[in-house]
Amino acid sequence: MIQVSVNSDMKQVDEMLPLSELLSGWGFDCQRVAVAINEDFVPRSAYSATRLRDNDRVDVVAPVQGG
Amino acid sequence: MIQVSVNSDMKQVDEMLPLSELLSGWGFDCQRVAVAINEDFVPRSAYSATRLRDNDRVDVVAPVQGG
Amino acid sequence: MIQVSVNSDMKQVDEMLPLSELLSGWGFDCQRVAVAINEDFVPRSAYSATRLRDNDRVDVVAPVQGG
Amino acid sequence: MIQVSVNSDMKQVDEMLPLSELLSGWGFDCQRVAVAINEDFVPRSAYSATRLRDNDRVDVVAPVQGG
Amino acid sequence: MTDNWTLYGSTFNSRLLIGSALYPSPQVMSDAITASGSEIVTVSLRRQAPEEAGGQSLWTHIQQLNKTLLPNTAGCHSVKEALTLAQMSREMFETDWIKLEVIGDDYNLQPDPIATVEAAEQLVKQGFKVFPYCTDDLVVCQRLLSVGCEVLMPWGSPIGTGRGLMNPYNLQTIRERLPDTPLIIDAGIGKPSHAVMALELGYDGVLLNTAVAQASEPVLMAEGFRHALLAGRSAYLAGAMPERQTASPSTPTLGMPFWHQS
Amino acid sequence: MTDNWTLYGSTFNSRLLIGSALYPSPQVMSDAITASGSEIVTVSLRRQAPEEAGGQSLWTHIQQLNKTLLPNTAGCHSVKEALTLAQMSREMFETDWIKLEVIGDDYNLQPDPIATVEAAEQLVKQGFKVFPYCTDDLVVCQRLLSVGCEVLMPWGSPIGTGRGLMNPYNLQTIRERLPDTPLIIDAGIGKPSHAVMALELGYDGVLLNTAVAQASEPVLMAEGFRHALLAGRSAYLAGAMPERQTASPSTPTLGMPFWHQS
Amino acid sequence: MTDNWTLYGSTFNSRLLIGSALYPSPQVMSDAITASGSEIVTVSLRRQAPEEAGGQSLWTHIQQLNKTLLPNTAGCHSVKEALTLAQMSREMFETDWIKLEVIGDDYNLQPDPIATVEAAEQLVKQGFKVFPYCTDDLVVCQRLLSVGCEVLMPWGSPIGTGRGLMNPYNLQTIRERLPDTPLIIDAGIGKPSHAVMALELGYDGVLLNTAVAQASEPVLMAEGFRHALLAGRSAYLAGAMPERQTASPSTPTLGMPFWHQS
Amino acid sequence: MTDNWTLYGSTFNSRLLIGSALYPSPQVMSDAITASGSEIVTVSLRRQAPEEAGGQSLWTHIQQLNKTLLPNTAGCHSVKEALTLAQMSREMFETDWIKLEVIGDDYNLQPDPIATVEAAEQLVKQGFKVFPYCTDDLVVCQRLLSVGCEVLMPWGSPIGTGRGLMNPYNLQTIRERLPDTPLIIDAGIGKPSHAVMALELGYDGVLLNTAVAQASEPVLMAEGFRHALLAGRSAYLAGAMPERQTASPSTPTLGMPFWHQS
Repeated sequence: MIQVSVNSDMKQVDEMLPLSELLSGWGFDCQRVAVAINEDFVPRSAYSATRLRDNDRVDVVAPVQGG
Repeated sequence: MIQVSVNSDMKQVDEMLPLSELLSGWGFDCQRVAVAINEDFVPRSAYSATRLRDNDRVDVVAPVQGG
Repeated sequence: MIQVSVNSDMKQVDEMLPLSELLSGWGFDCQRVAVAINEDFVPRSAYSATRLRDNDRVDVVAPVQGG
Repeated sequence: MIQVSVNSDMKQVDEMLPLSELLSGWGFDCQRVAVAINEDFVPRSAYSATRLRDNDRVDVVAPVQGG
Repeated sequence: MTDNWTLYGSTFNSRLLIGSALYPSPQVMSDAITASGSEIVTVSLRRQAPEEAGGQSLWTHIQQLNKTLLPNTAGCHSVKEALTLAQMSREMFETDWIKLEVIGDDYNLQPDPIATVEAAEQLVKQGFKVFPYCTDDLVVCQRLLSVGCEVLMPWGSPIGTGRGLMNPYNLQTIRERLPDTPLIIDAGIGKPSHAVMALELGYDGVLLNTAVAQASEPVLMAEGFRHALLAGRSAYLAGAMPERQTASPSTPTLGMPFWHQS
Repeated sequence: MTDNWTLYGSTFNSRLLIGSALYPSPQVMSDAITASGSEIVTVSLRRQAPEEAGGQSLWTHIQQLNKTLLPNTAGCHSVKEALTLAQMSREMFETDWIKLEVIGDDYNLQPDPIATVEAAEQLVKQGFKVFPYCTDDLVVCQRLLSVGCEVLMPWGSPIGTGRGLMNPYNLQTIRERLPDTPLIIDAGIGKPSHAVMALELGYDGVLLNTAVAQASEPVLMAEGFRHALLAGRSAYLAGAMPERQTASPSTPTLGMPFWHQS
Repeated sequence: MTDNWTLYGSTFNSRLLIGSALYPSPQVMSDAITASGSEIVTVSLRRQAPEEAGGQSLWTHIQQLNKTLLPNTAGCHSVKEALTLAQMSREMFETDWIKLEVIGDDYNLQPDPIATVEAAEQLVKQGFKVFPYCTDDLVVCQRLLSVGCEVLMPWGSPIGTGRGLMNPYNLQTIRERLPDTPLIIDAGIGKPSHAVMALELGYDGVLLNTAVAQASEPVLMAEGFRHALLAGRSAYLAGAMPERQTASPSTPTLGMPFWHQS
Repeated sequence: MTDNWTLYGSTFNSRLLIGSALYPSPQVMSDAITASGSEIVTVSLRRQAPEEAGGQSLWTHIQQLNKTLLPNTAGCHSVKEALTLAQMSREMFETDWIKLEVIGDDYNLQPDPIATVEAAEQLVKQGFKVFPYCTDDLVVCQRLLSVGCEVLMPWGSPIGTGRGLMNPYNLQTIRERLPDTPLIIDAGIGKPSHAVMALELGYDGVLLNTAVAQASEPVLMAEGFRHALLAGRSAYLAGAMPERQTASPSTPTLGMPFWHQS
């Protein structure tokens, strides 16, 4: 188990699981969010091949109003 | 004969003639002009009863563009 | 006795007394004030010959700051 | 002999002569001007050790009014 | 949005009053006035040489527009001249509406406040419905109301300068102090933005002529002013945001990514 | 008058770009955007809590408007943040358009001119079509063009202040020096008159949000801005009269009655 | 630079007329008036309660300054009130100078143009030297001259607002049309820059009170205004450069180094 | 009032920095600079033809004034040019002060914000005391401080236009955000009132040239600016009254005569 921050919340995760499974596990709909790890963009196509490392900072964003 | 000014032009006129005849004589269409004598308004209805006096100043105006 | 207003205060006064005595009586220094009765100016020279009438409105003013 | 531009004037000079002599030769008072060669500043102390090369661009400036 | 207004008992939809002078041609005048959407057109009276038909042809164009006419007393310098010209206008144009102008100075063509009040008083007594051209002087405006004017037309800036609203503070004061009087900015409007500002201030309408007639393309400019009056009126009714001293973001700051407790 | 304009190869009729934030409700937002006539709506990305559906509902409303989306990088303070958020936006909104904002100061929320140029350069290399939010600095505008921006969005005044065009001189200079670049005033617009002024200056469009969303009646204000952009554009194309120093009459002076040689 | 000016035959060096009201204390008033360099001080008359000595003490301070006094009719709302108060002032202050104020509206405290002209006419007939407080209306100014005023005092903006010169265009028009009349800006001056602008426009002097009396440090502000009037007057006499549309370098461009034919 | 200020460790009394160009004659230049009270004079370097003595004579006049010299890099368009000209100036004028100008556009002669920051950084490393000519961009100002500038010189408006303070809002923002940095308005000042406004905003000084040199009477205008800077500084220190929306009387209303209960 490693520790990562997801939108600034600390979470324990299994470093073996791919990002795609982690996102679903956290309750995100992969088609409706975009992701960055440590401020680097991660394209949706790479979720299944991406694995987190200890202390990774994950941002999961969705569309909102803007000016 | 008396002398009057019509729109600043000097004219000799017969003091016996009513304003209505004078206007026609000068070529004005009474229905299409308004008249003042010595800066006093003369209504159309009074033309036939109005006679000029020597040195009267007559203004005959018609509609134009305005701002 | 008649009733007059002095700077909006009601006062009973003896109609026989001249304005000069009334002013002193009210505690004004004639050299340091100017007077109007019923909104008419009363020059200082006329105080001794001026007598009030019933319901006269007397203004007694002195110098103040101004803009 | 080489060719250099001095304040945009083309001049033929002897490449053996130091800058100090060239400046005097051109009529400049070394104490009253500052010099750049090919847009690089040349301090006064270096004039005697500085020699020009073919096609060098020399700027010789003096104080003027400024805003 | 239907949003009518009333001048001396007559109701109008367009808030633009437009002049009929200074156009490159009678046809352009007609097209521009039509494009402007204006329902009220200003006209005047001038001496006529019997033979001349020039004015006639323009006057024919104006009549064909079938708009409400507002005759003016432009060029009058005295109460007497204004009264007589108003009477001649009433007969000629068959209307008791009169745009009262009594010029006080030939350099800035401003109205003479004292003569204008005096003329307005007499015209009202004679049954005229007076539209006084006045400056942005609140006290003069109050006098004009007290002698019976039901509409006021303060200037934005001098006639034909196109300088817009020279003194918004005065104009706003008049609006605040006279909340129930129809107020029309007359003179000085040079661009649609000026008209929008007038209505944003709460003015009810705008009267102009040169800004359209002397534009490179009068008809297109007239259309611009038509939209300007709709824009300004909507802005006033919709209640603009207050001007703020410091910036504040529109996009939410909550949930901004890349931020982490260290 | 059909009068289209083109941004990165796409053609639009409305010259208003509008934001989707700060409205009293999603329904008011939809109605206001529709009333504004705008064809381009700005959106953003923020962190989402899995369960939350709030943003979702608003996002649904935005999608239903079926407008061209312009995602922004609002809130980013560094080149790196802006680049990453732009990439996430491209995937999420399936568009290579990006409104680039790199904030340089949290007090006036102004763009950082140096970081904005740097971010724009990299985004262009990555295939983005960049709409840079910048100040009214001509040289920064020239740099943005030189790195590949084809549209510029100088501010009128700081975001959310509603102060309008703080520096018309600078804005006019930019217009004159960059005659062929689409120029959009972004930020600071508070009233329709501000938008009209921008287009009268020759600007091609206006981007705003707070002025509509925070009006007392957003839908009516949106309609006001719709007319404002038509008014301003017509004024620009029609060629306004020059401002004059001295008055000149509109009604003819020739033939003025009551005048007599003495 | 000695540069005197003349008001009703009396010559002065300072172009500042200053009020004696609203200071934190009589001592501060005396010090501020002295620091201002002003030679003319405005005063007024109010009802006195016999016993009271308050006004007395301030009045004593004013007398000790040994300045030329300019009594006002502040607060008067009718011609009659103004005439009577003027007569009382003449007796009390032993001067035929009078600052004529006939207020027309209690909200903006503006002069009533019609009543002011009427009162001025009668006061002149009674031998007063009238300093009329008026608005920036050229025609009213001309009327005041025609009834015998030899000095005019148009407002900059309403009393006590400190808004400066609301309508420079009108003020400039008055200056150009009345080149030989001493013109003093009265009311609305809030900062030294406002006074400088007035004199740069060609105005001969400035009358103010609140701007000094209500400053955090009245004495220092008074000194600021003393310099402001000297600055503005010098600027007017020295003839300022014309404002230019485009930049032009001050440092010579000829002989710029590093430039080479390629 | 003694009120000194400090620039890079040197203390001065006058808040005016003045240029030495564009005067009708060397003598007028000397007299004007003396009359201005300025202690700091800007100078430059240009190519010299050996024989010419013209510049020489002017330079002699400048030296005789015995003022602190501030050499500029006017006319430089690149970092490299500015660095070299600064080095030449340091040797020639024996000062490490340099007014840094890197022009970004030949039309408005504005500084190139990016090149100016880069040049400033290198000059500071070489031991120069940099006075950067910059626009009114807060973020660029912050960058200049971060690379080691201890004084900032934002423009009022483009060089030689005399348009004064184009964007008071931006200038005020810079003052508020950088309370401890000496701020000098450089360029655009056309009249003394502009200089007073700059100091009223809290700016520490003003640098100008054309406004004095191109006045009809430069020496008298210089004296006007001397007073202007004293006026503006006093106004700032004295704390001006707040601007008010509505009028309030200066003369007491209490005790107004002629008022009676009915």
